[in-house]
Amino acid sequence: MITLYPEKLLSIITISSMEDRLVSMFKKYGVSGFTILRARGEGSSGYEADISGFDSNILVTVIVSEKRMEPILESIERKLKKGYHLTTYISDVQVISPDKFN
Amino acid sequence: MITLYPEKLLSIITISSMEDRLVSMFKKYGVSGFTILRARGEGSSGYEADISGFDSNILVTVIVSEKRMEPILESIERKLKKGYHLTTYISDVQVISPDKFN
Amino acid sequence: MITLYPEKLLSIITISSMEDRLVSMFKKYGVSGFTILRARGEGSSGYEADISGFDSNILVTVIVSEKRMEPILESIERKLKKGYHLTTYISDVQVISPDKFN
Amino acid sequence: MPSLESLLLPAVLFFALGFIARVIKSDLRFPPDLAKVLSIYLLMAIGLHGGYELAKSDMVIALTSIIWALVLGFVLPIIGYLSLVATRKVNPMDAAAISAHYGSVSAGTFLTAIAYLDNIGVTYESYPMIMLAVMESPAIVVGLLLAAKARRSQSLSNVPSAGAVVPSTPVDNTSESGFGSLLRDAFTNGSVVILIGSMIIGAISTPSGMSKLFPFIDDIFMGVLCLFLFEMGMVAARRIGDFKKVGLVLAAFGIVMPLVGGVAGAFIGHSMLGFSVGGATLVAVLAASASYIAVPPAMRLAVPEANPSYYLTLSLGITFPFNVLIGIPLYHSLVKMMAAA
Amino acid sequence: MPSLESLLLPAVLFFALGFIARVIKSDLRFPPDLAKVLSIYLLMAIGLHGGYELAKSDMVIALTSIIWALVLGFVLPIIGYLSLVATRKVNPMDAAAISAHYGSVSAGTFLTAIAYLDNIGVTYESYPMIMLAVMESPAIVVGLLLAAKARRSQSLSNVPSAGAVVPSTPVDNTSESGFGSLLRDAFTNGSVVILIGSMIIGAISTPSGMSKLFPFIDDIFMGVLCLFLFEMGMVAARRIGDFKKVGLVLAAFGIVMPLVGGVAGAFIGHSMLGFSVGGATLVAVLAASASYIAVPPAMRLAVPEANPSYYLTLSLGITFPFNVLIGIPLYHSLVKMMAAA
Amino acid sequence: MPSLESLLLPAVLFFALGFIARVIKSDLRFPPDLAKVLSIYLLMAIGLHGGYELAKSDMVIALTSIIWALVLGFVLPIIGYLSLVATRKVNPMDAAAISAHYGSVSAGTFLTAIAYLDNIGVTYESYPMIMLAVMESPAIVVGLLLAAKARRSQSLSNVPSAGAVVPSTPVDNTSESGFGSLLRDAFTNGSVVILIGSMIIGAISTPSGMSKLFPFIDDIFMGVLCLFLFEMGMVAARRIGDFKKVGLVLAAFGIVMPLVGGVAGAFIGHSMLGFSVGGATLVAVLAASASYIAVPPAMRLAVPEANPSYYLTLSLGITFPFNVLIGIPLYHSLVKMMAAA
Ligand SMILES: Nc1ncnc2c1ncn2[C@@H]1O[C@H](COP(=O)(O)O)[C@@H](O)[C@H]1O
Ligand SMILES: Nc1ncnc2c1ncn2[C@@H]1O[C@H](COP(=O)(O)O)[C@@H](O)[C@H]1O
Ligand SMILES: Nc1ncnc2c1ncn2[C@@H]1O[C@H](COP(=O)(O)O)[C@@H](O)[C@H]1O
Ligand code: NA
Ligand code: NA
Ligand code: NA
Repeated sequence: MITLYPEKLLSIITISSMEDRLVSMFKKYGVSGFTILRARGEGSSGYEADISGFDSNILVTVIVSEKRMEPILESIERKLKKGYHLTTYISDVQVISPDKFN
Repeated sequence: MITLYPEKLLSIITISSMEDRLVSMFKKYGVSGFTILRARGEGSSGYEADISGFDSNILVTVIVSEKRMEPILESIERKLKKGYHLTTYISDVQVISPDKFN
Repeated sequence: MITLYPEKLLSIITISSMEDRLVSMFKKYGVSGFTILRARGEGSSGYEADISGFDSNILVTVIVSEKRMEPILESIERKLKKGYHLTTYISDVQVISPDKFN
Repeated sequence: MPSLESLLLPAVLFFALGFIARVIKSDLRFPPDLAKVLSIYLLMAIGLHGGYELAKSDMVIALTSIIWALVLGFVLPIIGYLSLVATRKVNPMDAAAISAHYGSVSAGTFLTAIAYLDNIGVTYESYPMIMLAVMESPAIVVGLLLAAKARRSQSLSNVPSAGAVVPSTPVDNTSESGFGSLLRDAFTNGSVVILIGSMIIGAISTPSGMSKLFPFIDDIFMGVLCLFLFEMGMVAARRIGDFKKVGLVLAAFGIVMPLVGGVAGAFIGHSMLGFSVGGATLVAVLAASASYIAVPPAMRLAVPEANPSYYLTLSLGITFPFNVLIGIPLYHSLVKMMAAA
Repeated sequence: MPSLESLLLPAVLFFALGFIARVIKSDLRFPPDLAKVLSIYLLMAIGLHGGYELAKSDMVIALTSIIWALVLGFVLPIIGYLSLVATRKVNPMDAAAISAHYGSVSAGTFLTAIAYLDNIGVTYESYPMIMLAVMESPAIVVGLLLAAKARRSQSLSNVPSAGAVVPSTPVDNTSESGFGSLLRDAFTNGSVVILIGSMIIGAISTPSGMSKLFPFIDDIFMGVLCLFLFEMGMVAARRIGDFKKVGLVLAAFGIVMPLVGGVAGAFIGHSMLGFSVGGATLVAVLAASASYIAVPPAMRLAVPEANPSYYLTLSLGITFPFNVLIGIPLYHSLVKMMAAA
Repeated sequence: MPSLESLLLPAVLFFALGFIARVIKSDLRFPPDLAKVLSIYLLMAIGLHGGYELAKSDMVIALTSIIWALVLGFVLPIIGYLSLVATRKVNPMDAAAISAHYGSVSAGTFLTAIAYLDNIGVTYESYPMIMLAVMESPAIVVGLLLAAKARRSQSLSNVPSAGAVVPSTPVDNTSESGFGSLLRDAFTNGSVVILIGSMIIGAISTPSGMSKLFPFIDDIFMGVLCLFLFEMGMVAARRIGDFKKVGLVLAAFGIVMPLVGGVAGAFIGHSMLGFSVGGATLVAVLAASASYIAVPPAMRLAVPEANPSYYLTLSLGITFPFNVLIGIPLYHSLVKMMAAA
């Protein structure tokens, strides 16, 4: 029986030009890795196509332990207050190798 | 300490030509936004490549409050009964700004 | 009121050349389907761009009943021990038509 | 032998190469958007050329061609539907969805035929180009009508399951039930827009403007066609893998139906429209070919009850390779015989 | 009438086709990366050409052109900003973000102007090509300065909300507050790198090396431009849908501002730089056009408070179509009048 | 000086431009599929050309070339492996994975060499083109064998951890352990299929069919190569960033190993195969170049224990730029010296 360990999965949907900032923020707060997917969508700021070079969304996901989450969320909240659009949600996941994400 | 609020994340995997119908259904039921990702995959209807213009799947995700979910699920069920392929699943997420999704 | 049934969502992030192996492993263990998304990211093995043909990640997702999960996780663990990079996480989801995933 | 000559055309050889690549399980994959880009280019190039020629053509013949294109587009799916239902191997919904493909056309097959004729130095009229544009859509409409008819006769069994829907919720007939919207979809289809739009641009542009475009639409055309058929060979090989699911009777339909279409088209092109051997061959190819771009997504939306494996395997896995490798030289020989008679 | 002649240019017709495709709600979509690939090609081709010509040109005129390009890039956004604030229809942050677009340039508009001049046989100098490269970025800087000024005057209302941030966490001014990094971004922008890089390569390459490149950058250029404008027509039509959100006054700005820029550019090109009719028309087009590639993402990052709908609708949905369809022949007539006077 | 002439070739300059774009941290990014599309085109174009020429060539020389290609493909990785193990800086698994890259080839480097020779007017035989196709795969097999050997000697430490696997579950040796399937993968590799397939098509197509293809494969070739090298310059710059991880000794290997290969290749091309200066230079380039398309994914699958940073940094970040900027003119001078001797 494989043992599973709880972690958090943080997902952020935003415009692709925010990528570099998010990545450097993640690194600052010591996440072990991140994954980025191309997306398009619609929200309060209207429709975002996925035309590269014009406008395009990204979905950024980070698996992170609960204890590292707080400063990241605070940083996201600061960005939201400045006017940036970051659709953010967190879910519970279970992983095989918890040391990978700490 | 950032306060988090519970919401639902609805995910639907289907062929890309269903996109317009899903989007207009979402709008009808008042969702605040949606995100679409390109996908390929295999299921009961065989393999779908991601060759644009031929066949291609999409993964549509919507963050929505529990109370708005029911009519959307009913609409999906009606579509399933008509023969459409919509691989649908729901998960619990937590968000920073709940008003965004209501 | 639509009835919902619990299932598991298994997600694996890895390099795209692992795709064929994962797919044949899934089929061996009888999953009903799978979905693949293109991704890029960074982890212990450095940055993976999404330049097709050079290096590129994929995010593979499978909805599977809890009872089918165990042998799949064991297979993943064997692959991890051999040195393959498979960032794996599991979450709880609810579905409309549970027979589809069994 | 014409067949061998056809097989030694680079475009056809690349189709075969793509097919073989899948058969030997090569990891070769084209980026997912390449086929789309190539087909945008091909439709644009052929449309500009066609429009440029058409501007100098006889409008009466053009109109007559359009009428015959409509006749083919409406009659072929009905023939297909009746034959399929007669085989009792598929249900009526599948029969409707499959036969819609055969009333429409495959631009890839048409372009291969043009490459074939160019290669052996046979000239052709430009009217078949308008027929290509005209024939994309009508068959979709016929398919919808046939499916609606089939659905009505099956409706008794559907009522109970539909009864499960909670009646108090708003009925969401956003567009499913909208026959009108499906009709509009059929005629504003992307391929039709590129083809007809480019034809109009080719017809009304200033000559000096067009002359700047010719290197783009002429010089690299054959290379782009080769790349496109290379990928289509891979797609066809993937689809033919579902051959067993489809069964022998259906597979035979995928060869007999283009032959029926080819004969009808050859007759119309040669006898009704009075085209040259090249032009009539192109009409035969249009009638013989089955759509794999415009019709499949339309059927998925409009006839969700039908199994996509059936129509995709038939159109892409059987009829398309058959036409590219055997059909084109065959229809050409047929028209030559008619012309000689 | 020059305007009609401009409309019958294939490039302009394809722009219209793309626009119409969206209006009739066609399902036509170009793959998401195609526009980017086409614009990489176009910038590379025009850069190589420009560099090749520039190597043979007068460096004093080149430098004077650069200075006037800088003047336009700095002054136009300020005129735009003051006018917008005067209308009282948008807040200062929006005004800053919008006006930055008008100080920068649109390569798509510039290339359409070149196609237009080529088509009617009007020659032009190569200096406007450097001006195109030079004008991409300065307006971004002006936009940032204007936004910083606007932000300072609004700052009282922002302090309390910022106070909500727990002060013990490390301040993450990773790059938001880094004006320097935004400045660097403006000048290492992808389009600028391709354009200036290709100009240098065009200028220093061996002639025999360049001769192998000419078929690529010349023969297929017009076709690629047509495809690019085809897609841009679709993008413009999608953006003009937000017309109502923007309001009549702002929409009028999207037409008046390019006219102001066009007159300023025509004057500078003709009277200050002494260019031929063709060359001065190109300067007018540069001044009149609004950026939709380099500036929008820069404003999203640097002025997140501004509403992207405003600047995208104005630049892509109003000014771009206006310039392509009406502006270019208009500026050309204007310069001809100046030259005749 | 030959080196400067090489540097002023547009293709090489675009490589440098891509490199610089990353160094100055430009936000320039090519769409993720562009490099793949460009390399499909380049392989197809060079294959068609090669096949067309080969059909007129001497089969005995062709076979001899193939044999020498196999010798290089088998011997170079062994030399590389032994040298790397001798440095004691990497473990045997890394040594096996790295050295496999040096027995295989880089089509990008080969094409740059062709551009270089064309530019200075040096002719060459078409046999190196078959060698390019032949050398893609054998080194993968050698790499697998070396890794298997290394794995066996490490196996004691692996047994306990493997023991943790619940023994009752079915052993899933789907393909990991399948040496045969890895072998098949090596020879049905996508690049090999395009290259060999296009060569066969170029050899057997009718001349009139081929003549329609030449504008596509000739005229735009140099432009496409420039775009490809532009992107590869960016990729190389990203990889060279891992230079520090790799260490000085390994980095030196990335320069010494191509020199060893280059000398071996020059000798074989000139003395064993009796090629002209141009042809022998191409053989030297093949031997000197390291794969970055076919071998890395094969090693990831077959030698998962090896660290990809090592082989990617060496092959893409060090050897590729070295060969493009310095190696090619160097090998050319070497062959000229041999020919003069
Ligand atoms: N309710 C939602 N569900 C899923 N995605 C959303 C939702 N709201 C916004 N998004 C995504 O977040 C992006 C930015 O949204 P916004 O910040 O509302 O402009 C949109 O383009 C969507 O891709
Ligand atoms: N068990 C599953 N897990 C993940 N994705 C699935 C699963 N079953 C189906 N899918 C996705 O849903 C699409 C349609 O499936 P189906 O409706 O079964 O034909 C497939 O192409 C897959 O992308
Ligand atoms: N903490 C993480 N959160 C999200 N994705 C991750 C994380 N760690 C690794 N990944 C993804 O998994 C891939 C392989 O990671 P690794 O096995 O650590 O080299 C990376 O390229 C990322 O896309
Ligand atoms: Na047909
Ligand atoms: Na401007
Ligand atoms: Na080598």
